[in-house]
Amino acid sequence: MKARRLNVMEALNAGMAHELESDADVVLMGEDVGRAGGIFRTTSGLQQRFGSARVIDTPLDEKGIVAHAVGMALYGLRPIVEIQFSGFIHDAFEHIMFCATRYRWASGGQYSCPMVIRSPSYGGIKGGFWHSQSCEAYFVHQGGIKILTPATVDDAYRMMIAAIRDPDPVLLVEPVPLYRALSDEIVLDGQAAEIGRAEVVRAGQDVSVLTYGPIRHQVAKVADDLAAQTGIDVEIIDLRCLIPYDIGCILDSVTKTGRAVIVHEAPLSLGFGAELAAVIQEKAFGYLHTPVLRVAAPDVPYHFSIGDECYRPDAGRIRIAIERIMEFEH
Amino acid sequence: MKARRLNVMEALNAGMAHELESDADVVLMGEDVGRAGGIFRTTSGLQQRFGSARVIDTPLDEKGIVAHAVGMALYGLRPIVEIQFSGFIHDAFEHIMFCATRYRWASGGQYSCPMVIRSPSYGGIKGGFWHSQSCEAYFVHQGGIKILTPATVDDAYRMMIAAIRDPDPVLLVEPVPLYRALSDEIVLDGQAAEIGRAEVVRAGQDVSVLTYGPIRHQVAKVADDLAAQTGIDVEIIDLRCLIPYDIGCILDSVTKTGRAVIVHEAPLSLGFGAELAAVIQEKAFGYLHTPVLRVAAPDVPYHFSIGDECYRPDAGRIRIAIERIMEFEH
Amino acid sequence: MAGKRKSGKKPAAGGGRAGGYCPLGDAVRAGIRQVIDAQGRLTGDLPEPDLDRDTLIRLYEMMVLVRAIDERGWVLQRSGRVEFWIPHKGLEAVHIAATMAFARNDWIFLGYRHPGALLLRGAALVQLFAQFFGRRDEPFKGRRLPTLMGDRRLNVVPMTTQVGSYIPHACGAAWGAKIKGDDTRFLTFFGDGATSRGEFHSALNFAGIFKPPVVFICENNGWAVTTPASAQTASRTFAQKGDAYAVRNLRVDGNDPLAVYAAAREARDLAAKEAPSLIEAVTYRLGFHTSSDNPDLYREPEEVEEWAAWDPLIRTCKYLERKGYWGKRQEADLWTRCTRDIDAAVEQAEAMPLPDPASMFDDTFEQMTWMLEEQKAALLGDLERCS
Amino acid sequence: MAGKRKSGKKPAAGGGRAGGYCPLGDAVRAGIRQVIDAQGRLTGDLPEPDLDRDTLIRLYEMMVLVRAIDERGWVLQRSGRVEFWIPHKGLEAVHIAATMAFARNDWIFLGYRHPGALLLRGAALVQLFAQFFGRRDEPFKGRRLPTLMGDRRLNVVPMTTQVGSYIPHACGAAWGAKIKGDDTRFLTFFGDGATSRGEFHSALNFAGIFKPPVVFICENNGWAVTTPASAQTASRTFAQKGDAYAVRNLRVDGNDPLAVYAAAREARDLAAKEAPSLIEAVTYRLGFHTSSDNPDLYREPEEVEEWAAWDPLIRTCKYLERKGYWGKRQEADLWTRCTRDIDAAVEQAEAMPLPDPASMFDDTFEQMTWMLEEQKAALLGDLERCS
Ligand SMILES: Cc1ncc(C[n+]2csc(CCOP(=O)(O)OP(=O)(O)O)c2C)c(N)n1
Ligand SMILES: Cc1ncc(C[n+]2csc(CCOP(=O)(O)OP(=O)(O)O)c2C)c(N)n1
Ligand SMILES: [Mg+2]
Ligand SMILES: [Mg+2]
Repeated sequence: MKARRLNVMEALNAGMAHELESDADVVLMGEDVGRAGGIFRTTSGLQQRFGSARVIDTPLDEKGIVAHAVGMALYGLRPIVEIQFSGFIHDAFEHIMFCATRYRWASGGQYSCPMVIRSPSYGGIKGGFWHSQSCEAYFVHQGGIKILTPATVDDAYRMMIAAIRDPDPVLLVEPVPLYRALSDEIVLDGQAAEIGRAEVVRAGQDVSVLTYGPIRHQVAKVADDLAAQTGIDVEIIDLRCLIPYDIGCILDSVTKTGRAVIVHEAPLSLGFGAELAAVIQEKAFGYLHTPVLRVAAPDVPYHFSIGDECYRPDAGRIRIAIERIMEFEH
Repeated sequence: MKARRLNVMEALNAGMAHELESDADVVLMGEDVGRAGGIFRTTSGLQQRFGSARVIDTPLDEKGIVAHAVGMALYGLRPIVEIQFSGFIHDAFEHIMFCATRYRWASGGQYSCPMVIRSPSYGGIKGGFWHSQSCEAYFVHQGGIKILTPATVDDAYRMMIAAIRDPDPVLLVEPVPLYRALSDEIVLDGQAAEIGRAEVVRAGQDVSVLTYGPIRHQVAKVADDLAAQTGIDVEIIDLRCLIPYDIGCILDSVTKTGRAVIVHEAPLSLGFGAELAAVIQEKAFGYLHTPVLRVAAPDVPYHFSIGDECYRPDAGRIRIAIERIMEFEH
Repeated sequence: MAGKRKSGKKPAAGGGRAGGYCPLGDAVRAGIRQVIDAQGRLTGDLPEPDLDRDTLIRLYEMMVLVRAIDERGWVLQRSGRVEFWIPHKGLEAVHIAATMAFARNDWIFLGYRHPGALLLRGAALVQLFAQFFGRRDEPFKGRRLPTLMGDRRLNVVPMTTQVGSYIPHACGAAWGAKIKGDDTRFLTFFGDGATSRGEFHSALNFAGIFKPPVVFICENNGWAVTTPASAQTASRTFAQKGDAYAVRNLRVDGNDPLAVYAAAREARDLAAKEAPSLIEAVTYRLGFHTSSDNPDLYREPEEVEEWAAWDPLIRTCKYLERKGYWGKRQEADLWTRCTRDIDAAVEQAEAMPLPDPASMFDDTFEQMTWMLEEQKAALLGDLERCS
Repeated sequence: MAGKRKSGKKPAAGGGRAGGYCPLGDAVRAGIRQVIDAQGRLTGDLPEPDLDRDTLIRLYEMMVLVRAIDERGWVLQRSGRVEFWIPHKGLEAVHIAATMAFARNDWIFLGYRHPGALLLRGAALVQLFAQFFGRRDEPFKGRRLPTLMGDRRLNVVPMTTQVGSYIPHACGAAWGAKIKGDDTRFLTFFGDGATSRGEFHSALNFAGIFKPPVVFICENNGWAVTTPASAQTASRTFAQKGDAYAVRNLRVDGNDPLAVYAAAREARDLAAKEAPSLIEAVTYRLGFHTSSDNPDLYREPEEVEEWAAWDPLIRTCKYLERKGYWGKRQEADLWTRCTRDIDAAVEQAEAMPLPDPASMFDDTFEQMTWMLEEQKAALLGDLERCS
């Protein structure tokens, strides 16, 4: 099979197309996803190809969309639902967290809800606080849902496939700022990503940076700069999955470097970094030379006119945290 | 003023009555709160006393209840809304987290939403997974709401008053299992609790146990037992407020004892303990003899027939954690 | 809600009101369709459905069994053997007759007052009681509150516990069947209170647009805990809410199993022809809301009395007697049998084991994550150490 | 939606359809109330409202100003000076006429296509442009997307951004005023798409029961992004949804400011008499959904053309001309004035400073918590160190 050059959006589209093609139970629904292919065009051409019974334009009702998908999933379909922006997912919170994730357990294993909730997330598109949200952390507590977040073309395609094939509900946290900005060669071979594996983006000896989402690319840049300018050797781990996260990979890295910085776009308090810091200090206590540090957005809404520049963690703040952890003295 | 003996429910009722009496802008609304005084009878007699225009029986619609209260608060009222069980709060998630908490900021400080959301929480009443939920952690991330949780008669009364008088939205996480089970003497003097202060329930030298909610009473029992049986001297802190939590009190304790165990009823992953552990290891790194440990419910739903016994953290598990942290070796 | 007292926001200050609580006596004026009256006589409104003797007897026997279960559940709860009880006295006709109107492989999404749906589909009594006792070997493995029933083998989906949240699940499942080209139809029951939730709105709106084969039955039993139906909405009826979504709708006498059967049957047929229906079944909760409730705080005894005269069991019994299908002997025998069967089921169910702590972790994901494995090991270790 | 093409789930495969898109030509049949026709002539349906010459001219001038703002906003966005733009071309009549029908101290909860509401209440043009440019010294301190406007000093509440979420806020605020015994009335605008959300259901249900002094205006502009109104619900009209809640309702021609004014005025008067209203204003979004949209993907040019013939500016202008209140000279002057005023506002607004990073932390709570103080200090320290 030949490699093709796709951007993230096209890779997501290809992943959906592959599954729509190979499994008649897969359906796709959401606001504007059909005829026009979604407001980002992530679903372009899919209704034309698979028909309006399977690629469905819905009313403007996030709760209704997810709740109906829950019913479809109970019946045996594998719905993919698009929430137009993750900022509008909250209306469906009950149905994601306390319906989709509960039917299996609450029915004694009789029913299940295999479904994918696509949640376009992250800042950097001058979207203001509703169109730049990173709200994945809300879905971690009581963890009945898998949470995947691709930050490469390969992951976009393969995580989409993995999410659709998974027998349980999956939240796919999509990187809006990378939709068109990032492209890469990929072979569209229908291979699913493995759920629960982190990726060591860069091996290093001095400090582990644990991150996920588009900001991974800023971290990589900082690491290269630091290596060139200061000799600090950063190991970068893209978590890729929050539930379940890859504890083995994290501990291998942190016990090696003795230092961990967590970077995410979501706000600090009870962001996913809190869980990671709590777990790392518990499981790797004896190995840590320094406390685990977190780089995150503050606990305030995403600012429209200066948020992309000052609210979202950036290379500067990531670098400062790494330098700080390297200079740490008891 | 003479002290009276009240249970927690009566103290909450007295707090509401005091504010309904002294501030004409205070209103109370929710399912069944009026004529019948709520399914727990926490609001008994209030409609009879303050009339059905101010103590309002609403339709069965948590989203509608909170959303209408948001509008009332914008207009200048101080609504108290009752969610019948915290398990039903999720439908109102968007309006609590992204409306009530956002109007002030999003309007550049022009509008505000002073309102109290009463969320009867915690397990121990054989309620199964919808009627035993501890879901306060969901409201911490992006922290635009204050979170108070009383576990004594005094706090029930005074936190209710503090919450109603606060100029911003407050989530009042009420201890259902203590409603009738705990009573105490109290002077109904209309004094509000101070928001943001923890309580040192028991001073000790060896290990700090940070907790909140009804389980504080089990922790106290364990501490007494341990003191008597093993000589381990436990310091207990009832956090009382999650946003803002009392960092001074926590750090004073942990830097003194060098050991911290966090105990809560909510599930482990991204429960409030995660944030505390992350912050403590960061701010008190040099003082810690051991990692911070967490005692929490597992990340599964609250089981009906064995949940009160095996799911909810109990004295046994709390004691084991304390013993473990005292025995910790690098 | 026409014909009912408007207790709404300002409840009538107790007593004095003779009658006017129950609209079934004036059903035509209230737009409520009926087959039989309080005495089991044909009213001439809806035609008598074409049901044979055995079926009618089965219908009645099930209603009695369900009543007997309620009585027993109540006693078990009051004596502390069952933790919690949700009564269904007076509500037997709606769910039993509607279930009979559907095929065995049609799906039902039910509430918490509908044991007859399971029993009609073949669930053993002991299975129900095992659920009430929270025992290990019932479909939900003891995980859920008593009376939250269901069983996949019987195509009965367990309730979500949040009132009304499952309405769009039922609608979505029906839509799924339509997409798959299956012939399955779907039935869901929910209360008057449930119509206030956004889920009702979502489901009816989607149903109007996508036309899945679903029948919504709003069991208007007069109350949502302490809130009268008249305070739940200002709409004259619950049925007419269907108009807002172009969903076919009607009101039936929910204490008349023949009317419910006729309406449900017709709706089931239409469902396959792209016409979902909303049926408001006007009935009355004769019992408490739950075992934690105290109706004295919010309703008049006269109201309960007036409705008790329309008890679906009495009406159905009289109808059968009129037809010569039933008599005093059968009635006595039936109650004896029910009592005996329930005795046996209770004894057997109560003796069953409780679930293991380890089982709390099962059925979270198809394959447990390491996170839960670790939490499970830690918890079991702690429990071990404590014991 | 009567009279509109049923593109719904299966959109008509492009082209060929001559006419039939715009129901305003056949308003009576569609139950749409009108004062004037496309030529500005009285139709004889609704009576001509009693508005004096100055008021009518003010109405028209505001419509033109708002149109000119839209044109400028578009250009500013396309040239990268404004980040984002939500057009309101074609929608001037609804919000401007309705705002005029309400008193200055009545509250308005608006959407994102309603600059006229603020301008009528006295906001300076430069304030609006400062908001579009995200500048520090506008009411929201640069925090919000362009066109999400509001100003407490003018009793105009800013939109929540989630479509429809503010409908119950408006209803709740009105209820609050009723409880306080104030005479304030409330007006809210939302789209056809917004009616699908649970918030619409909640608000209408509460409004029917508690009767707050609120007027709901559903601005049915034919589309919710790429979704036609005919696919939003199967209901024949949006207005009739009010019946499900016993809320008074009607449809008006949303491109006829006189009809909107008359309906809004009457509704405002009734609101104080315990009758909230739902008004469906049938109109059309002539522009893109937002600057990120591409209507070629989902709608026919013929549809836009047909609606353009009903442009509210043209109709109003013709009406004024007929009355002898307006002529070519005034028209040219007005546009010149608008352009000049906008030029000045743009220049002034663009020169204003952006917000300080520190200001992100303001207005979270009345008193900032230590948590935010600490995060602020850390962030400012980092920014300092980076610069
Ligand atoms: C979302 C939600 N809110 C509140 C409750 C608590 N609750 C349980 S039953 C009930 C009343 C339901 O009334 P209705 O829908 O009429 O059904 P009925 O109990 O009368 O059968 C309430 C408020 C709940 N279970 N779910
Ligand atoms: C809850 C929510 N879901 C989705 C969106 C994204 N969105 C913005 S405008 C819009 C369409 C709104 O349609 P309508 O209510 O008819 O208003 P119009 O844009 O036509 O004025 C959508 C889907 C949103 N802002 N909020
Ligand atoms: Mg009911
Ligand atoms: Mg629209």
